[in-house]
Amino acid sequence: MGWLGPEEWSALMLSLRVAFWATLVSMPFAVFVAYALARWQFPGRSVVNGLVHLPLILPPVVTGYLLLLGFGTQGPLGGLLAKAGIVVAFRWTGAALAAGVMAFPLMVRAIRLSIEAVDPRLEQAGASLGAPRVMVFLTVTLPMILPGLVAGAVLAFAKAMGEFGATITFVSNIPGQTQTLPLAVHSFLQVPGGEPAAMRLVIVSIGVAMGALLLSEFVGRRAAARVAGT
Amino acid sequence: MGWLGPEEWSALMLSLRVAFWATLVSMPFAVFVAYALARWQFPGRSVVNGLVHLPLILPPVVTGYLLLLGFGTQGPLGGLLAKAGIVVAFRWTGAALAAGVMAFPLMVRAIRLSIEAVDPRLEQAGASLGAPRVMVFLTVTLPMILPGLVAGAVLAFAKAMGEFGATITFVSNIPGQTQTLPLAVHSFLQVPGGEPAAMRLVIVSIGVAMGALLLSEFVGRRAAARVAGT
Amino acid sequence: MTLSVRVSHRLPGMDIKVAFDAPPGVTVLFGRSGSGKTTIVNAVAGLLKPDAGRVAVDDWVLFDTEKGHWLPPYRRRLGYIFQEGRLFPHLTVSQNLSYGSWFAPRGARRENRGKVIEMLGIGHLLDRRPALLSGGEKQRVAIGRALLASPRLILADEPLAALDDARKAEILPYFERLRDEVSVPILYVTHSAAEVARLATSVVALQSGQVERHGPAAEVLSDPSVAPAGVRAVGAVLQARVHTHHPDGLTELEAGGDRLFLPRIPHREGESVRVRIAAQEVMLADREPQGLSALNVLKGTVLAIRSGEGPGAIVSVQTRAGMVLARITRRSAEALGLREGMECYAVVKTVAIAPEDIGGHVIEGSK
Amino acid sequence: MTLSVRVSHRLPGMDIKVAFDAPPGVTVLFGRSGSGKTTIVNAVAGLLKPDAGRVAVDDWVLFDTEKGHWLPPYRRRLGYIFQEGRLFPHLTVSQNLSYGSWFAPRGARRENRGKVIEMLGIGHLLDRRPALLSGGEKQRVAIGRALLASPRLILADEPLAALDDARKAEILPYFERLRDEVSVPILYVTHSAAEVARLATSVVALQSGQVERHGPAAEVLSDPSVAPAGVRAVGAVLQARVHTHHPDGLTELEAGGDRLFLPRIPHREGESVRVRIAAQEVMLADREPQGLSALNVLKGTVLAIRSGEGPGAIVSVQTRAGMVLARITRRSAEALGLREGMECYAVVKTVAIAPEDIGGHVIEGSK
Amino acid sequence: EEVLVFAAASLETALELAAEEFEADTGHEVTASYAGSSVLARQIQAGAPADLFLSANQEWMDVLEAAGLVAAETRVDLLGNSLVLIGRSGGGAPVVISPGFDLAERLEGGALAMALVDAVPAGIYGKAALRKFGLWEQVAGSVAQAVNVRAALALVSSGAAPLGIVYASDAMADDRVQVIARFPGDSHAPIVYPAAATVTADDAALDFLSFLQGDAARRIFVEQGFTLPGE
Ligand SMILES: Nc1ncnc2c1ncn2[C@@H]1O[C@H](COP(=O)(O)OP(=O)(O)OP(=O)(O)O)[C@@H](O)[C@H]1O
Ligand SMILES: Nc1ncnc2c1ncn2[C@@H]1O[C@H](COP(=O)(O)OP(=O)(O)OP(=O)(O)O)[C@@H](O)[C@H]1O
Ligand SMILES: [Mg+2]
Ligand SMILES: [Mg+2]
Repeated sequence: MGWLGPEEWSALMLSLRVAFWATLVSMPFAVFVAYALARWQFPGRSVVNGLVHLPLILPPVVTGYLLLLGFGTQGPLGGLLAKAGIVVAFRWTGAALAAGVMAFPLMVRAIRLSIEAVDPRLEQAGASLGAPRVMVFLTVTLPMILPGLVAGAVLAFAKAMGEFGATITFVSNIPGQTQTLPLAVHSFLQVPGGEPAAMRLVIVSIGVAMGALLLSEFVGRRAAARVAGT
Repeated sequence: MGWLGPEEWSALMLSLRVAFWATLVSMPFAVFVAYALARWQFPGRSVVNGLVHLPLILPPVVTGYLLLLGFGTQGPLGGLLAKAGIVVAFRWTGAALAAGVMAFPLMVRAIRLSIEAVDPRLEQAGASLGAPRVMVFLTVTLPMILPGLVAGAVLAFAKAMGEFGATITFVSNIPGQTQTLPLAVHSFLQVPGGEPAAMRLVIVSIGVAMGALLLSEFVGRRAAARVAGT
Repeated sequence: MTLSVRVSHRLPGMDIKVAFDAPPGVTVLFGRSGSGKTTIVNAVAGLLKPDAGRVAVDDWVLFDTEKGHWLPPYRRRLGYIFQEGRLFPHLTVSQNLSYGSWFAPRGARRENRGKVIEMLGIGHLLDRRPALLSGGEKQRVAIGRALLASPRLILADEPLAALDDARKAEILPYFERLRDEVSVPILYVTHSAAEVARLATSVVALQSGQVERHGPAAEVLSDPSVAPAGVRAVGAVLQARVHTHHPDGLTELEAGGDRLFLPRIPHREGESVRVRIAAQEVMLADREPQGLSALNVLKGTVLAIRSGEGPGAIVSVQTRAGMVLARITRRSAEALGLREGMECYAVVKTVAIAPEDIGGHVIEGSK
Repeated sequence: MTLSVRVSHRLPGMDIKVAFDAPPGVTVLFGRSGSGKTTIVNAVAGLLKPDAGRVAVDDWVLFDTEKGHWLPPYRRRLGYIFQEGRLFPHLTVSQNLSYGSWFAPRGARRENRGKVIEMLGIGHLLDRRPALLSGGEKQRVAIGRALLASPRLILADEPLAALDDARKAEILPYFERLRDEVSVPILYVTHSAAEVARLATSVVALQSGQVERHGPAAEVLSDPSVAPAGVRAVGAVLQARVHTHHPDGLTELEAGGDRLFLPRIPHREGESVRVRIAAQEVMLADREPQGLSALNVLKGTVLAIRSGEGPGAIVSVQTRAGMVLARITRRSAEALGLREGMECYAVVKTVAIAPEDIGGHVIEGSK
Repeated sequence: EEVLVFAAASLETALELAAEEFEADTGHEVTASYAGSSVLARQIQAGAPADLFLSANQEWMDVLEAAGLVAAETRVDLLGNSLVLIGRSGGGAPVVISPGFDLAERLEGGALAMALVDAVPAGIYGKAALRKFGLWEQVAGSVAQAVNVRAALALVSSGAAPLGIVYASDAMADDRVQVIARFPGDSHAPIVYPAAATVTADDAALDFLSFLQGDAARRIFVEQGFTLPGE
C-alpha cells in the first residue's frame, strides 16, 4: 500500500488483530458477567460490578501497570497463562489483553442494559415450553439482546482500536509486535515533523472504526427490526 | 484529612468537580443525540454517529490535541466560548470539557440502547392521550430510560474520574487548577519510589467511583423496579 | 356528529379499503380476526398513516391525504382504548388515569373521576403499578384512562374482551351514556353480539379489509344474510316504559298497550327503556298459547318473512309494542303456514331477556 | 388423571387460598376479574412460587412446598396459553409454533402440526413475526404454540377472549378432543358461559382468591344459586345420535326415542353427539303445545324445582332423552302449578341450539 | 540478529537515524520501543526482553542497576542536553536570563509550558533552573505541566502557551518555535542520558551500544541538538 509505510501498515494490521481478538474473546465473559449482574442476586455482586468498572475508573497507566504486575513474565497470572502456552508479556496477545480489559466495562454495560430490557415473561414462556435455563438464554434472551451485543462489541472494538495508556505501559511500544496504531501515532507525535504521519494514521484508524460502526449499525438495526417486526 | 496531603486532597476535590460537571453538562446533549440516533432518520445520521464515537476511537492524546487546537486560547471555538465568558484553556473547566468529550460516546450508547428498548406503542399511547411530542418524551420516554440514563451517567462519571490522556494534553497539569487525580497518579508514577503515593490516590479514586457505582446501582434498580412493578 | 371514514392502505398480505359515514352514536366495527379493524382504528387515531384517505367528524377533518392535511394524534383529542392495554408501566394506576387530563384543554368537558373509578371497580388499585394488575384490571384501567382524557372521539378496540359478564354489565351503561348524553362519537370494535346489539347505532361489517355491509344497527342486525355477529345478534328493539316492579322480582313494562315481564331492572317506574329482544328467543304461534311458561305473548301480524341460505327464516311481526323479529326454522314457518298479513302470536320467555339487553335511552333508528 | 391443586399465597392486597381436586378432563377456573385465576395458573405452571401448596397430576407431583419439592417449569411439560400472548417477538410464527417441540422428549405424543395450523387459520402467517399480527392472530398463534409443545398439562388463560364466534367454534372442538381422546388435563380460565358449558368437566368458581363453589360442571352449572357463568350458563347435556340430515338444512337427532331437530351439524349419520340445552332456552307447558313454531317438544316429568333469590326457578324435567333443565320465572311455575312428579312438556326452539353447543364426544358425568 | 532497545521517547529521532546506519554497517536489526523512562524501567523490572536501556534520567537507571537488571560495567553517560526558553517564531527578541528577568510579564497572562515539574526530567531541570534565578515563585501558578517535553513543545508551537521550557534538541526540531533564551548549564543538575545493556543482552546489543558511543553516532546526536557528556 503506497500511502502507508510498511511500519504503519504493520501497525494497522496489528491493531485490527488486537481489536478483533480483544472483542471476540472478551465477549463471552462480558455476556456472562452482564447476565449475572442483571439477573442474579449473589453475595459479592457489588464487588464484581466494581471490579468490572475498574479499568474505566483507573488511569490507563495504572491499569497497564497492574497488568504488568499480574501478567508480566514474573507475574503470577502470567506464569499460569505461560503454562497454558499463552505468553502475553510484550506480545500482541498482551496488547489484546490490555485492550480487552479496558473495553470490558463498556461491553458489559451495553449487554447488561439490553438484558435488563428483556421482558422476563418471555423467558418464562420459554421455560413453560420446556426449554431449560441455558436454552432459554440461547433461544430467547440472546437473540433479543443482539442489538445490545452488537453495540457492546462495536464500543469494545472502537475502544480497543484507540487504547493507548494501558497498552504502552503493559506491553511497551515494540514495532511489529506491540506497536498498535495509537502507539504509532504517539511515536510520530514524539518526533518533530511527525504530525503528518501521525495524522495519516489517525485518519486510517477513524476509517476503520467508522467502517466497523457502520457495519454494526446495520447489523444492530436489522436485529432490532426483526424484534420490532418491521 | 490526615491521610491525604493538601495537594492530593485538592486533586481529589478537583476530580470530583470535573467529573460531576462533565457528567451533568454532557447529559442533556447525550440524551438529545441518543434520541436522534435512536428514533430519527436524517441525512448525516452516520456522520453524527461517527463523530460521537470519535473520542473512543482516537488515542486520547490526539483528542486532547484536537481540543487544544479547537478550544485553546487561539482556537476558533475557544474564542467563541471566551466571548461567552467561559475560559477553558488551562482551567478546570477545560478538564471537565475533556472528560465530558471522552465520556460522551459511553453516555450516548447507554442512553440510546435504552431508548431503543422503549416500546414505541407506549409513546403512541401518550400521543393519543393528547401529549405533544416533547411531553411524550418527558412523561413516557424519559422515565422509562431512567435506568439507562443512570448507567450512562455512572459510566461517564467513572470515565471522567479516570480520564488522563486528553486532559493532560488539553489543559496540562496545573496543581489546584487542572491536576486531577489521574494526573497526580501519573506524576507519582514517573519517579522511582512514587508508587505508594500513587497507590494511595488510586485507592481514593476507586473508593469514590465505587461509591458512585453503588449509588447508581441503587437508583437504577429502583427505577427498573418501578417499571417492572416490583 | 357524523363520523366519516375513508381509508385505503396496503398491508403486506392484505389491502384495506373502506369508506363509510356513520351517524352520531356508536359505530361498531365488526369482523373476523384479522379483517382490519384495528388497522382502521389506528388510522383514525393517527397512529398509522394510511396510503390514502380522509377521516372527519362533521367538518373537523382529522386527516385528508388528498389535501395533504394531517392532524397529529395528540391534537385529535382521542380516548383510545387499545386492544393491548398499553398502560404506562412507570406510572401508578392513578397517574395513568390522570395522564390524559394533563393535556386536555382547560375548557374541556371532564368526566367525573370518582364515578369512573367506581364504575370500573379500580378504586383499590390506584397506587399500584400496572405490572401488578390482573388482565382484566389492566383493561379496566385502560378504559378509565381513555374516558378521563376528555376525548372528543372515543376509539374502543375490544374494550371489554377480558371482563366477566357482571363487570361488562356495569361498564356498558357508561358507554351508552357517552353516546346518548354527551354525544361523543364512538368507534367500537367488538366480537360480542350482546355488545353490538346493545350499543351500536350503526354497524360496519368488515371482511378482509373491505366493508361487507354497513348501515343502522337495527337494519344490519335484522338481516339474516349478513348477521355480522352471528345469527344470534339478530333482534329488534322495543321502546317501553317501566310500569310496575312486582314483589316476585319481575318488572312489568308497558309498550304500546302490551305488557312485558322481565327480571327486575334497575330503572325507576315511569322511566322509559329500550328492550332488545333477540330474534332467536322469539317463538311464533298461530293461536294464543295455553299453559305455557312464557309470560310474554304479543299479538301481531306477519310483516315479512325472509330466509337466508340456512335452515332458518326471520319473521318480522308487527305488534302493538313495535316490530318484533323471530328467527324460526323454515320448516316451522311452513308448518304454521306463515304468510304476510297473517295474524300470529310472538312468544318470548321472560328470562330470555338478559339485563345487558336493556338500555336506558332512546337512540335514533332504534324503533 | 386427577389434577390436585392446593395453593396458598399472599399477595399485597389479597390472599389466595385454594384447594381442589379436579377429575380428568377440563377444569374451568371461573371468577370475576381479579379473583386470582391467573395467579393460580401461574403457580401450577411454576412461574410463581406460592408461599405454600402442592400441585400434582395423579402421583406426578409438580411441587410440594412441605416436602421442599419443586419441579422447575421447563420440566413440567406445559402447554401454557398466556392471557397476554407472550409470543417470541424475534421468531417467526412458524418458529414460535415449533418452539416447544424443540424441547419435547423424543417419545412424546405430537399433535399434527398441519391440522393445528389449519384449525387456527394461521397458515398464511407462518413467515411473519408477531409484531405484524392482529390481536386475534397473536392469540391463535399462542394457542398453537402451546398445543404443539406436546404438553402433559394444558393451562389456558382465556385463550379465546379475542376471537370471533366463528373462530371460537372452530377451535373449541380441538380442546374437546384433547380432553376426550388424548386425555390431557386442562386447566381453563374463561368468562364465557358458552365455553364453560361446552368444555368444563368440573368447575372451580373463585371469589377473592377463595374457592366459592367446586364440583362437576353439570352440577355447578345447574345450581342457580351459584351460576358462576351467570344464570345463562345453566343447562343440561343430552346424549344423542345423528339420525337424518334433512334437505331443508335441519339435522334430526334421536335421543332415548325422542326426536330433536337442530340446524345442520357436521357429524355423520349414526355418530353420537352431546347436545347442551341451555336452561333458559327451555319453556315448559302443562299440555302439548299446538301451533307453535318450536319443533322440539319433549314430554317428561318434573323432577325438582329449585329457586334462588331472583325471580327465576330451575326446573329439572326427566324426559326419555335425558334430564332437561328449564329456567322459568317463579310466577310461571306457580301459574302452571308445577310440582314434583307432574307431567309436563319441555319446549326448545330448534334454532336456540347453537352449533357451539354440540360436542362430538361423551364425557364423564355429562349424563 | 535483533537488538531490542528501550529508549526514552525524546531520543526517537536521533536514535532512529543512528540505528539505520548501524543496521547498514552490521546487518543486525535494531528495534526500539519508545516510551517514558519510568514506563520502560518498570517493564524491564517486570522482565521485558530489552537488550539496551537508554534513559532520560539517572534515577531510573540507578533503580535498574541496583536491582541487578542492567550490567553496571556497560553503563555510560551517552548524551547530554541543554535547556532553553522558547516562544513562537517571530515572537520577539532573544534575551538573557538573569535573576531580574520579568518572566511573568513576558507571559502576558499566558501559561509557561513545561514538562511535569516533579516527575519528568525536563520539568525537574527547568524548575531547578527557574529556582536558581529566583523566577519560580513568579510563575509557579502559570506553569502548564505537559505530560512530557514534546507535549510542552506542542503547547508552544500550537500557540496555546506563549512560552515554554524544553530541551535544545526539541526546540531545534520544530521551526514554529524559536529559542528566546538559553539556561546556563550550571543552573540545574547536569542533563545526562545514561545508557546500559541489560544482563540478558547479547553481543550485537553490546556492539550497538559501542556504536552509539562512536563518531558516526555522535555526529548524528549533535546534529539533532544534543550535547556530548563532558562538553
Ligand atoms: N405480583 C402481584 N403483586 C400484587 N398483586 C398482584 C400481583 N399479581 C396479581 N395481583 C393481584 O392479585 C389479584 C389476582 O390477580 P390475577 O391475575 O390472578 O387475577 P385474575 O383472576 O386472573 O383476573 P383477570 O380475569 O382480570 O385476569 C388481582 O387483584 C391483582 O391485582
Ligand atoms: N404492520 C403490519 N404489517 C403487515 N400486516 C399487518 C400489519 N398489521 C396488521 N397486519 C395484518 O393485517 C390484517 C388486519 O390486522 P388488524 O390488526 O387490523 O386486524 P383486526 O381486525 O384488528 O383483527 P383482530 O380481531 O384479530 O384484532 C391482519 O391479517 C394482520 O396480520
Ligand atoms: Mg384488532
Ligand atoms: Mg387473569
